[in-house]
Amino acid sequence: MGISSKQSGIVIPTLRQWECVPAQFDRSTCFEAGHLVERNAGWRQQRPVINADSCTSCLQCYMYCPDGAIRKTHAEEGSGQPSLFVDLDFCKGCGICVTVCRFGALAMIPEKGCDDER
Amino acid sequence: MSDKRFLSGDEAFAEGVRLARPQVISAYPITPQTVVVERLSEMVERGDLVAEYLHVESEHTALSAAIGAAATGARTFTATSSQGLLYMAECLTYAAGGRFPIVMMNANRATCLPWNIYGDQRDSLGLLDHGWIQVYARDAQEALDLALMAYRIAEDPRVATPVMVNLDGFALTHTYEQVHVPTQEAADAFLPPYATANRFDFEHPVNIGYSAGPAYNRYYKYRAHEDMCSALSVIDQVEAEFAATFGRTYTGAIETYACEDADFILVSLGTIAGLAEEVVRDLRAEGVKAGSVRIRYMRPFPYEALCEALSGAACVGVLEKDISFGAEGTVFTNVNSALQRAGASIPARNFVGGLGGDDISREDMHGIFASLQKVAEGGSVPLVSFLRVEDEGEVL
Amino acid sequence: MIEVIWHGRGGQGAFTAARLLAAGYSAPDGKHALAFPSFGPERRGAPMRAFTKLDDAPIGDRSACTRADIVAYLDDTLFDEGWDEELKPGGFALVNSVRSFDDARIVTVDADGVSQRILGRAIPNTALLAKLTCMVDGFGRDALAWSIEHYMPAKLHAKNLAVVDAVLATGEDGGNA
Amino acid sequence: MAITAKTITDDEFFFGHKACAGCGGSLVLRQALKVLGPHAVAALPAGCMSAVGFNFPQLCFANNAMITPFAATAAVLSGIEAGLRAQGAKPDDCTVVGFAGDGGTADIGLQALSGAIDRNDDILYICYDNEAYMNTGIQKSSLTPFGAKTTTTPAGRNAHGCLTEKKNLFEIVAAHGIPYAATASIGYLNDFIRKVEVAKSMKGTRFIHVIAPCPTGWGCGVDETIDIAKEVVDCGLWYLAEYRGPAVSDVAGGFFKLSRNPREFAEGDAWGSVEHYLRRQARFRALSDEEIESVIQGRNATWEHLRSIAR
Repeated sequence: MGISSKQSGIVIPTLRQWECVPAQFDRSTCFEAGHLVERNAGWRQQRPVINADSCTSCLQCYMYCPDGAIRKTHAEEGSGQPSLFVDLDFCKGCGICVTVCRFGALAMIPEKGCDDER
Repeated sequence: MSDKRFLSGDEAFAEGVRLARPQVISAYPITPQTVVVERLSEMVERGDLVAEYLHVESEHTALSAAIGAAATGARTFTATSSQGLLYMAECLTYAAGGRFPIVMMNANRATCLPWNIYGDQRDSLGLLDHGWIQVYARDAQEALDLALMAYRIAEDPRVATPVMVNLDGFALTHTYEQVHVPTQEAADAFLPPYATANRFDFEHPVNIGYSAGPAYNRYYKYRAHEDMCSALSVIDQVEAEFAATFGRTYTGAIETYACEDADFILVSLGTIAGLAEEVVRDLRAEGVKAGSVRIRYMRPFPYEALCEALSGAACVGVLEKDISFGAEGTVFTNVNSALQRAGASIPARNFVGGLGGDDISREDMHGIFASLQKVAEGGSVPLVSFLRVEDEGEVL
Repeated sequence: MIEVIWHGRGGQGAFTAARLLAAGYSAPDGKHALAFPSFGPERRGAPMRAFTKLDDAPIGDRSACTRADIVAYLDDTLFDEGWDEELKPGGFALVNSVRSFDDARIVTVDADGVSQRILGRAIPNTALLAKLTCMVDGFGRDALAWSIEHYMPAKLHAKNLAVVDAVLATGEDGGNA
Repeated sequence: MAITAKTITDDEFFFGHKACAGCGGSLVLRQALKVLGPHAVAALPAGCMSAVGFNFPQLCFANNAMITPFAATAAVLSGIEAGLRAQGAKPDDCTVVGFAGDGGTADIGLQALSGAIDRNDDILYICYDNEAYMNTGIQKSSLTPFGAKTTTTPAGRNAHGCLTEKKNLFEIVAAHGIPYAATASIGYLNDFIRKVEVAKSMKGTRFIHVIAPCPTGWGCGVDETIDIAKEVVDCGLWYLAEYRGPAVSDVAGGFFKLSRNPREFAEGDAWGSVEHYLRRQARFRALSDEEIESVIQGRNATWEHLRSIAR
């Protein structure tokens, strides 16, 4: 089941290996939902980084991201606050997260030169 | 197993739709289709037909709503005519491309301008390329039977293509005749409920009707073409089952009359074939070897069957209520293509008549056969002639 | 083939008459009929025509009749000069009229009078159909009664059958009612 | 219970799409679908969100979704709803929801929308308004505001962009007596989410008109989308409101309520003023001071009207 990530248990369109077999799709325009075959990482010239020390988990960046690319990690047992990370496969680097953060906990840095540049 | 009733073509078709148990009907009235939607509304009101009836505000919405309903796996019906068909034209491609087995009745009617509500076939013939199966009925009985068969053909997973059932405006839609109306039990035995994987699914959600770029688009079009071609054999199978259930036989994509040894064969569509056959009978009595072919299915086009029926003729005529301006009648183009495929060098002539509801008389029909004889004898007859159009300058 | 042309005004029931004749005639297996109006929008009061074709074989020609065995007029005011141009040789005109004509080809019925008396309104079609039972082989009183019972609203059956019988009671010789 | 940032589902139903960086419309879909949940069935006409949302084999909706003919968003929604109901296949928590742009709603799709409202079909229609035909490359729609430069309302010597006012779509929809209609802005996401929740809880036709800036068409930074969507509300050129029709409000003519009713608007070129809002966008660059003043006068007249009809 592609759209439900096994690890997190949440429903989300998910990258998968896909082979083009026309007979599997050519008789209708009806296909499995949430079927992703490409990342959007290549759109980015800069990327957001989260300073965990300043982050209050107010979730405004998570809420306002048009791409849903600010993701929550599941809170550890007993801790009420989720921590956040940037899904660099799908972040387009628009910077909205930085502008909506009232705590200065996000900043954009150039994509060039990042170790895991995609 | 059936009840004999005196019905118009529209009423007969509505009975057929009732027996097919569509779950969603969305339609907008237009002459001469209107009686169908009136009867269906009454059936729903009485509870004789359990369906959601959407009173939509246009033909565009009529077919769009049918597409939405079809995407949920519901059996759907709509009906239209003429300008209404043209108004929903863009939706035809959505329905066909989505492979939604919608059945639509079209009351064949002239297209504007001049404004005209009477019968001709320019509305549907102008839309042959939009991916729908197109079938033309000759009488009210066939119209009713096609309502049932159309769902079987459309919903066959090998076909999965919408079907447009065409009834000649007024000459069929508004003419009353005796019709055998099957029982619901027999209809249910012939037409099981619609089941498909091409639908929304709450367990395994789907995306339907997406876009597909150049790398993929061609596969969809290729498959649609292949499936439409193979629909010819599905039509035969469905008709065989229909005959076994109801005892009425249909003859596939074409219907022939006295063609076996015919020298002069007239090809036509819809109700006018009835008159052609009567004239063939008269001519045969006079010793003229005439024959008639009625094309039932314009899409898929019956190349092989036509070649077989026409291959022995000395001259072929195509009588149609259509003209593709600047070219020739579209049926004529298709028939010539069939002859060319067979490598047959049979002369053929196109007769354009019945436009805007104009009568095609017995005398007209005799004149057409006389022209075919003239061609066979080496005489000169224009490739395309308009019936009943006097020479330029003549005072009418 | 027997062809009938009906002349009436929108709302007078000419097409209903065309249908009732055709339905009754073709009810038995092996009999065929077509009934259709002059095509197009019907406007109340405007002159209109309807057609009935009856035969022992399926009828292929669906075009309007130009000459008929019987030309029926639901309205006397429509019966005018040139009426015989629509008649086949040996054909009859059937006219809803109280006039008398010095022409054996014209049959009259006071359909308005009969229907006014029995139905309370001048709806001449069943009275004319009653006369036709004397003129069309295979369309007798039983066939007409069957048609009325199957193709008219139930509340109209008894009174229309009364109209039929009132017309027939005046003589089955085709004479004027 | 009201959905908040803390309680909204982690599920993402519109993800991996190819919308421009900073696209306001995609946030509309993302958040609305999160509110509506996995059993929402979405229909989208030809337009930005269908073009970026499902381009086979990249299919970005995790829920059931389909494309519609451009003019037919509401028509297809009606069909889907009728089809599910006819088969007894509609889950209790299923919302049949459409997402169409300003052109797809206020122009070509208005007839079908009116028809659906007339029938009171049980559907939710969300218009994401980016004030022009963006998918085809920024052409004027009837929701393009006065003075906006588009490729079909160029700003030159004779005309400074769009010469017509933005069509009053909200009041046109409300005039049908629709059970629920609302305006919203992605700059006020909590308000939008609340309105989607309200709509979800109701039956019959529901309509939400949400302003969703398009950095590409408006000529602003990709990171300004949210700020500009706030400012359009704060400067009074867009208002947040709700309408409940006579059948649900027991008020003849329906019940109209402003969700925000600022006592005064910022003046001059301060943030939150009309001038600041307009001047920060390239599409309004050609406007003269006099034209901006006329926009302010128009804004004032609109608010006088709004305050007179609000309860």
